Order: sequence, then structure tokens, then C-alpha cells
Amino acid sequence: MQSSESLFENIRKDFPILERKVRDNKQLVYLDNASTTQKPNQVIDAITDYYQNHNANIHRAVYALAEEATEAYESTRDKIANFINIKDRREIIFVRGTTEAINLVSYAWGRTHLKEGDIVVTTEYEHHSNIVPWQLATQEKHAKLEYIGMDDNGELILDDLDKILATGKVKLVTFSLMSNVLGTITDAKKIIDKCKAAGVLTLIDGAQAVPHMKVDVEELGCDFFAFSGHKMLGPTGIGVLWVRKSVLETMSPFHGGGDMIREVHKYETTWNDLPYKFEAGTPNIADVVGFGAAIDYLTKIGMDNIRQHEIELTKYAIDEFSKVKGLHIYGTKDISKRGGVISFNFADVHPHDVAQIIDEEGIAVRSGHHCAQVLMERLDVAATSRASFYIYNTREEVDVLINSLNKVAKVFKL
Amino acid sequence: MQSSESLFENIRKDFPILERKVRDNKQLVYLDNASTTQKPNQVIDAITDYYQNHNANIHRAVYALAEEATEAYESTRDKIANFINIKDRREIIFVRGTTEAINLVSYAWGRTHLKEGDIVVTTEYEHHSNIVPWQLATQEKHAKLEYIGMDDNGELILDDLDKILATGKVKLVTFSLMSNVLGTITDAKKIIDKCKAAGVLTLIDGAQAVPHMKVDVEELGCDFFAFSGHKMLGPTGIGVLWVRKSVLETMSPFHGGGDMIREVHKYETTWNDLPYKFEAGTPNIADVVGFGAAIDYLTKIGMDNIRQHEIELTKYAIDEFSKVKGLHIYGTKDISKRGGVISFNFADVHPHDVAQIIDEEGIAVRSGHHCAQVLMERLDVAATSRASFYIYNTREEVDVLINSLNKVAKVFKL
Amino acid sequence: MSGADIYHEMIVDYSRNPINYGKIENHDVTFHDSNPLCGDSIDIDMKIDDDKVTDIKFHGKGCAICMACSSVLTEITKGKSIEDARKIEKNDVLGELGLEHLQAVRIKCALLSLKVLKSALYTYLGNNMDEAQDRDKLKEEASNLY
Amino acid sequence: MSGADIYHEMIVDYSRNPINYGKIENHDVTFHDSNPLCGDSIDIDMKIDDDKVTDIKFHGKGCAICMACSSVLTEITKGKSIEDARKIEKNDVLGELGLEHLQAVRIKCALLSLKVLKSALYTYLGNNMDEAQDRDKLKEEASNLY
Ligand SMILES: Cc1ncc(COP(=O)(O)O)c(C=O)c1O
Ligand SMILES: Cc1ncc(COP(=O)(O)O)c(C=O)c1O
Repeated sequence: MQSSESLFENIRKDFPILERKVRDNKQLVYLDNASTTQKPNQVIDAITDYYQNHNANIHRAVYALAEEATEAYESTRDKIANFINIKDRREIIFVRGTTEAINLVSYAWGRTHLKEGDIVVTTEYEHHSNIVPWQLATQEKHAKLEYIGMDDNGELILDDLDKILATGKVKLVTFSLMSNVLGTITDAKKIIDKCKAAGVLTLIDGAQAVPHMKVDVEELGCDFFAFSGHKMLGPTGIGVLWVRKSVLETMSPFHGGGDMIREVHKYETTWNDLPYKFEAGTPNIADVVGFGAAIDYLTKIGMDNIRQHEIELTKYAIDEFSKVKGLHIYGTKDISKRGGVISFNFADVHPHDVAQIIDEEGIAVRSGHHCAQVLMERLDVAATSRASFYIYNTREEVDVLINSLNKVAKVFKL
Repeated sequence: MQSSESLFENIRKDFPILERKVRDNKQLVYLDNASTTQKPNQVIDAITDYYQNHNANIHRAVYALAEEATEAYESTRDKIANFINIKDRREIIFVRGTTEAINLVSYAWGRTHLKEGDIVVTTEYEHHSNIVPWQLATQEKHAKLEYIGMDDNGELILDDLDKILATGKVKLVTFSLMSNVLGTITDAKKIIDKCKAAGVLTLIDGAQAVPHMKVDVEELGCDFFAFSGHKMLGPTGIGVLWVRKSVLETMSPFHGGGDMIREVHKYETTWNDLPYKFEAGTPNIADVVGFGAAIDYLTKIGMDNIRQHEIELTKYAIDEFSKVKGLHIYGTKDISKRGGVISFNFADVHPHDVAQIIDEEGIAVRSGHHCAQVLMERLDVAATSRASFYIYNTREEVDVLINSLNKVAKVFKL
Repeated sequence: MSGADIYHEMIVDYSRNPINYGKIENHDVTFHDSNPLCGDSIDIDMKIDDDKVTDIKFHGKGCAICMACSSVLTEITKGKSIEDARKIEKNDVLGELGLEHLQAVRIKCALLSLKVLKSALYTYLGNNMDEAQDRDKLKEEASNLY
Repeated sequence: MSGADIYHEMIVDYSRNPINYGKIENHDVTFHDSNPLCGDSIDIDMKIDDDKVTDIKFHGKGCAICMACSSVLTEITKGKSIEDARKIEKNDVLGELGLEHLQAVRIKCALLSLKVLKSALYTYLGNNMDEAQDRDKLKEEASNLY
């Protein structure tokens, strides 16, 4: 493994936006990567090249451009298979993002298989996109939604899972591999083993994990896996749903339309092969191509190096935060159990006010509920501020963040 | 109105791909615009600029980039409202394309309002995306799907509609404003008047119409309107669903997740205001921005000029086609009733073979069922070849197409 | 207008010591709403006698801007007739605190309580059915606020 | 390989005068499939006696490539044992017509009938249940064809 320093030194040059000055000519310090990441030139160029040289609709036409566009589109499917270790490319469905992926499952699998009295299990630290679709599906099917609780360290209480599984009514357990608020890395292996023993399917929300660490879907052994391109250097508007083939074959079609059909007659229709049965209509071709370039970029750096870089940065940031009086960090301090996401509150100052004051210094952090209101309720806070890192962030940026808190203290007379 | 010639002379320079050489160094002649159009530099640049200078997730953060990104995203909503005359911007929902738009209606309106015995009416010349979603929804709800037939001139038989409406069981009539195979422009006003008189809602698939002629949604008076960005110079992955507010307010949420909620609790959730209730998850922000640039570009040229340009080109092409022995054109020859889409068959040669042979000359036409198998059955053909025009196409390109047919004739000994 | 400029003395003070903060036990109307973007939420309770707002209190969670604006709004409202309370506009609140040029995303923090007030008023009118037309108009007003 | 090169004499001839075109009234197995991309569709009927394909015919709609390949495939298959018919590979068909390097989208035209043949064979084996394992393998083979 190359030393983290030399590897990451030159990365910032690939990201034009990092040169931006904002507000009163302040250097941008972008620390909202859990929300969306910036894009390297390599990704932007891939999209431009696609439109300038290859753009056509895919799959159906025989002419040269269509051949090139189809090849570019399908090659990203192969890159994804390789990136997260999926053996059968036909199990990979392109969607807009994690939210659409989970909703697709809730409709095409959930509405087909859930019956009255069945239970779906989620966790207290899920993103809304892994809660609301299951509220909707279970309500419609008169099934129930249950939660795995979280302890004060920000880790899931697996005893809860045991109790719920013991009812024998659980059909699906769904959880994020990394919390977008606390950064907690879920002990997925343990959950999946329990579920397998009970004959229960598992869905992993990989939105926060895939961008930041090596993920091996085959080894995890789950049944559904979802993530978003825009959180891993890719364009907005593209994401992935993977479903184990034996499960995928039991799913009803979701969207009807072009490309997902085999034969359409007036009153009956047959479906296309996998994965196309679930990709209705003209897909987001250019962004699939751009997403492929993002995967190439990450692969070149190496996911283990990325994880290492973020561990170092997070450790540094937590140490520095700890020195600030009145600053409270949520979640575990065991760095091996968390990603580069730090949620905090500063004395009695509302996170919105914190974010606004430090925005003046060029710093972009998120404040609010982070689409995790159930977790906010559990933590008994209205909101938190959140700094989240990626490959291009530096210790100097952490220092700017820490310094900016002085200004907050001054304004609010702390 | 400027003369068509001078207006369109310089347009090609904005489209780098039109310079492409394909196959054996042949100049590309792109005639598959009904499938997807090429993109001008203005659109590509808008996407690049977004990623290089403004990229952030929208709506939730207070920092500078997020403000800029939100502003860029929301300004496209205003441009769309202006472009097709929608009074209330909150009625505009961003989706991936026409297919997702219609499926959204079929779930969020259809599954809520359709009851056993109800009837949904579509037409024989619809794209699969306006047939299959209704097959799925009506089957699920034990409702029925009925068709407005088409006469030999390629126009809808409105008597069929009268008969079906007379049952008193119709809940929705859905139709495309322009057929993607025949180019027929539907007499929407007449259909909508009949439906209004019967108290029946109407959905217009505007995928083929909006790119090619001035559309005024307010004047049309329909209840749902759908179209795709990628067929009108915009990026792939973005489209629009418009729903009249009084109808939108009766619709259940579709996808659950971030941005569409007001408050999430463990077992119950309340919904965000319109349109956000229907825009769950991180949207395709960059492509919404690119789509805005496409609308600016089209607005500058003027939709009436575009229509005029295509009328002239289509008239020329139909005249030239008529001189080719064995060549059959489908649909009306009344140029005022059709857009720039020409479906044809050449003697007994299968359209796939036609397309492949002329591809060798650099010509991109589509051959197949064009996602309209019900129409193919009605026309009693397996497939057609289809040439479809846009603002950058020229008479010279039509000539190249016509000449290439000689080669087909030679290979197939016609 | 952005950044620290808006955090003048008055706002910081109100955020720690809001006016009219609390509940009214035997209120005549109450309304709850929240800001979907940040999770802030406000409840307003009112006593209404003879078409006059005789008492008003708010409670909930919110940032300094939200707390200050809620304080100012309730202060302005107290004692007004329903007719006059309906006419309170966003600049009546923002102006009081020098927040007229707040950026879009923060405007929602500032105006959440005004939205709740308008909603509470149309709920009251709705419950006392004789003014259904007014009610719809107020509802539209509230939903158009931002 | 693309364009007009592939349209040699033999392909054009087969497309107008396909071999083994038609139906078998009292077939032992029949299968239908279509190409979702272009709408071409092929049916294959077979007579099978003593585990041997004694007669085979196809019908349907397709381009010249599809027709020519269907002609060649049925000709190769006729008289073969089920065991040998199972072993027919794509290059057995493509090679016969010099189409080995066909572009991806046209490969599906060329191999549609082979897919239908394999499906027909596993349907036959499925109906004559004793070889369920083989059946699954064949099904997988058919679905992996392209
Ligand atoms: C854990 C988690 N799940 C799901 C999502 C939703 O992803 P998207 O907005 O791309 O659909 C996010 C991102 O906000 C997330 O952090
Ligand atoms: C008339 C019509 N409707 C719907 C569609 C589907 O549009 P999209 O593929 O962008 O979802 C198309 C385009 O193929 C079309 O031509």
C-alpha cells in the first residue's frame, strides 16, 4: 500500500470545484460528502465525451452510434459487478439512486410477497429512504414494521433482532451498512447470519458504505443491495439495485414501458430477460457512462487506501473536536467501527445557526435531521451538525472547521 | 418570423457529434430523433459548469453551494412552467422521463382511484409506456383497459371513444399528442372536450409533441401531462410530469424517502408540500440544470420556427420517398396533421436489414417495432423503418437517405 | 444577506429567552407544523374571545432565527382582532428583526411560525363554519407563504 | 463485421426461400419466443421419436439474418438425437453462414431460433420428467445464449 500522503496529494487537482471561492471570497471547504460528493474531471469528461461523440438511444438500433452507446452503458454494469463482487451482471438494475432502489423493492418484491401479519424489520438509525417505503408497503398490506434499537454508543442492539425473529413472522430485515449520521459501520455479517438461519431475506442500504470502503456483496450474503452514484464521485441521477437472481425471479415488474417487455399485445404482455424487465424506458445513459468513470477512478486509488485516508482524517478530527469546550460528538469513538462522518452539537446553539455562521468562512457542513428523524428522536435532539469527509479532504480543512467554531462561540457568547 | 433557412443554417455548429464519421469513414446522418436527440454545446456546458462550480445536494443545506444548486435546479421548474404554459410551478414534478411519469400516475393516482369495473382508455398508436402501466394497474384493480382504434389514414377513430364513454365507467383517457411511429398529431382538443363533458380525466403523453411544436398545457385542458428531456436536446435521465393541482392533491405518495416527507416518526409519517411530496431522494440535479439550458436553446429558436422547419423537411422527404419504387409510407400524407416522423417499408426487405445496409452509409435510422407493438399488429407488419427529423437536419441528409436505398435494392435484387 | 450579520444581539437573546413561549391549557385553537428540510417544528396555541386573540403562546424546536421570529410574531399578534391578525405579512415579522434579505433556505425558518399562525386561524374559522370562503383563502395564503 | 458484407447471396436467398418453414400438425413439442428489441418472433415445432428429432419446422417473422439462421439451424438439427441436438452451439449456425463476427445487436437476430430450439428441448425434457437436472442446465444454457 502506498503511503496515504503521496497518494492523496494530487487528487485535489482533479476536482475543479475545490478551487471555488464562496461568500466573502473565502476558500471553499467542502465537508458535506455524506450528502453528495464532488466530481473529478475524469467523470465530467466522460459525460461530455459521451454527448459529443456517442450519444444515441440504446439496445434497439443497429446503427454505429447506438452500438457505441449500448457498449458504453453496458460496460458500466460490468464495472459495478467487478467493484462490489457480483457474479452475475444480470442481477444489476440501474435506478436513480438508493431511494428508488429501495422503493423498487418495496413495490416489486414487497407488494407481491408481504401478507397480513408479516413483519419487516428496519433500524433506528436508518435514512428516511429505508423507513418510509416500508411504512407505506406494510400499511398497504396490513403487515407490521419493527425496529432494531440503537444503544448509546450508536450501535444496533442485536438482541432486538433475535426477539423479533423469534415471532417467525419476519419476511425482510433491512439496514444500512453505514449510518449517514453517526458513521456507525453495521455488523452486517452477524445480522445476515441470524436472518439466514431464520430463512429471512436481507436488504442492505449501501449508500454510505460503498463510497468509503471495500464492499463484497457476495461475501456479505444479503439478498438486496442498494447504493447511489452521486455519493461516490459519480453524476446525480444514477444508482444501483442488486438483487440475488433467485429472489429477482420472484418479483413482479415495477414500471411498465419500453425495454422491459418481450411482447406487448392489447390485453397481455410478457416480460424481457433480467435485468431489463426492471429497466423501463430510456435510462439515464450518459450518467451511467459517467458513473463508470467514477468507478474507474476509485478503483485506481484503491478502496483500502480510501478507507485508510478517512480513518486518519476522522481520528484527527475527533481528537481536535474533543478539545473544543461544549462540543458534543455523537456515536462511537472506536474509529474501527465508524466511517468519516461526524455529527456534533455545540453547546446550546442550534445546528442551523452553527452551519450558517461557519458558511461565512467558506465551510460547507450539513445541519438538520439528515433524513433520519427517527434517529433524532432516539438521540433526543432536534438536529445535529455533520461534517463528512472524502478522498480530497485534508487536515488543514479540519483545522479551518475547528477554528470557525470560535466565531460561533463569539456570536453566541459561549 | 425569420426565414427558416437563415435561422437553421448555423445550428449544426452547436452540435459537435454531427461532425462524427462512422463505419467506413462515412459522415454521420442522424435521423433517429424520435428516439433521442443530440445535445448542443450549450447543454453540455451547463452540465459541466454545474459540476465544476456549483455541485451540492439541494433544498436542505444553508451553505453557499447548496444555495446555488437549489436555485439552478428550481429555475428549470420555472422555465418549464413558462415553456408549456403552466400557471403553478408546484404542479411540476421531475422524473426520469415519460415512462416514469406515466408509471407514477398509474401508481399514485391509478392504484388509489381505480375500482373493479372501471375503465381506462388508451389508443392503438400508443408507445408501450402508455399501455403497459395501464395493463398492470387495471389488472391489479380488476378494472378494464379499452382502446380507441385507428383508421387506415393513421388517425384515431373518435367514435370509439364516444361508445366507451357511454358506458359511464371510464375514469381516465390517455393518449399521445403525437405518435412516435406515424407522426400523427392527435386532435387533443376534441378528445378532451368529450372527456370533460363526461367528467373523465385525461392524460397526455407529450414525449413526441413538446420537442417539435408549441404546446400550451393550460389551453389543452388535460389533467396529466408527461414528456422527456432527452428528446428535446436535454440530457438523458430527466423528464416532467405535470398534474393539475386539484388532481395532484388526491394522489397518494409514490416513492418514500428523503425530501418528500414533512415529519417521519417510527410508525407514521406526514408529507411535504407539492411538488416535493412526489420527488423522493436526491434528484438528478445536474441534468435538471442541463434540461434548463435545452429549454433556453429551444426558446431562442422558437417553437413555431422549429415546426415550420420540420414541415418543410418532412414534405420534401415524403415527396422524394414517393419517387422510390416499392417504398411504402405509413400514416397520413396531410402534412398539417403530422410531425417529422416517417415510418416506411421497402418492398419485402425486413426493416432490420434496411437499417443495417444503410448504416454502412453513415445513416442512423431506427428499425423495429418502436415500442409500439399494438400499432404494428394493427398495421399488420412485423416492424418498420423510421426516419425522424430535428432542427439540425437538412435536405441534403434526406437525399443521402434516399440514395442509400439504391444499395438496399441492389443487395436484395429488387 | 447571510452569515453572521444576521445574528445580532436581539436574535441571540430571543433564541435563549423567547417571549410567549409555552402552552395555553384551555386554548380555543392550536396548530402544529414543521419544516421538512430541517425538522424544526412549532405549535401555536391561542385563546380567542369576541373574534380577538386574547392570548397566544408557541412552543417547539427551532434555530435562533425561528425562535426570534416566533417571539416577535406572537408579540405582534396578541390583542389583535382575527381580521387584523390575518393581515400580518412576512415583512411585519422580518422587518422587526432586520431579516428582510434572508436567503431562501433560512426564510423558511423565519416564517414557519407565521405559517402556523395562518393555519391556526383558518382552522379556527373552519371550526366556526360560517366563513368557509375566508378559510380557503387563508389556507391558500398559508401554503403560498414560501 | 457489419453492413452490407453480411448480405451475401445465400442469406438473401434463404430470407426469401427459407428451408423447413412451416408447422408440424402433430408435433411432440413446440416453443415460441421473440426478440424484445425488434419484435421478431419464431416458433419451432418438433417431432421426436426414440429420443431423435425426426422432423423440425419453424415459422414466424424475422429479418434476413434470422430467417437464414433458422433455416440452417433446423437443417442441422433434423435427424439428430436429443443428446446431439443439445450440443449445437452458436458457431455451428453462424459458421455455416459466415456470420461469426456479427455485431452484438444482430447476434440476437441470428441466435433467436437457437434459443427457441434449446427452450423447446428443455420443455420436451420437462414434460418427460425423468431428466429434470438436464432440463435446468439447458434452461440456463438457453438464457445465457446472449
Ligand atoms: C444511508 C443512506 N441511505 C439512502 C440515501 C438516499 O440516497 P439518494 O438520495 O441518493 O436516493 C442516503 C443519502 O442521502 C443515505 O445516506
Ligand atoms: C410517444 C412516446 N411516449 C413515451 C416514450 C418514452 O419516453 P422515455 O423513454 O423517455 O421514458 C417515447 C419515447 O420513446 C415516446 O415516443
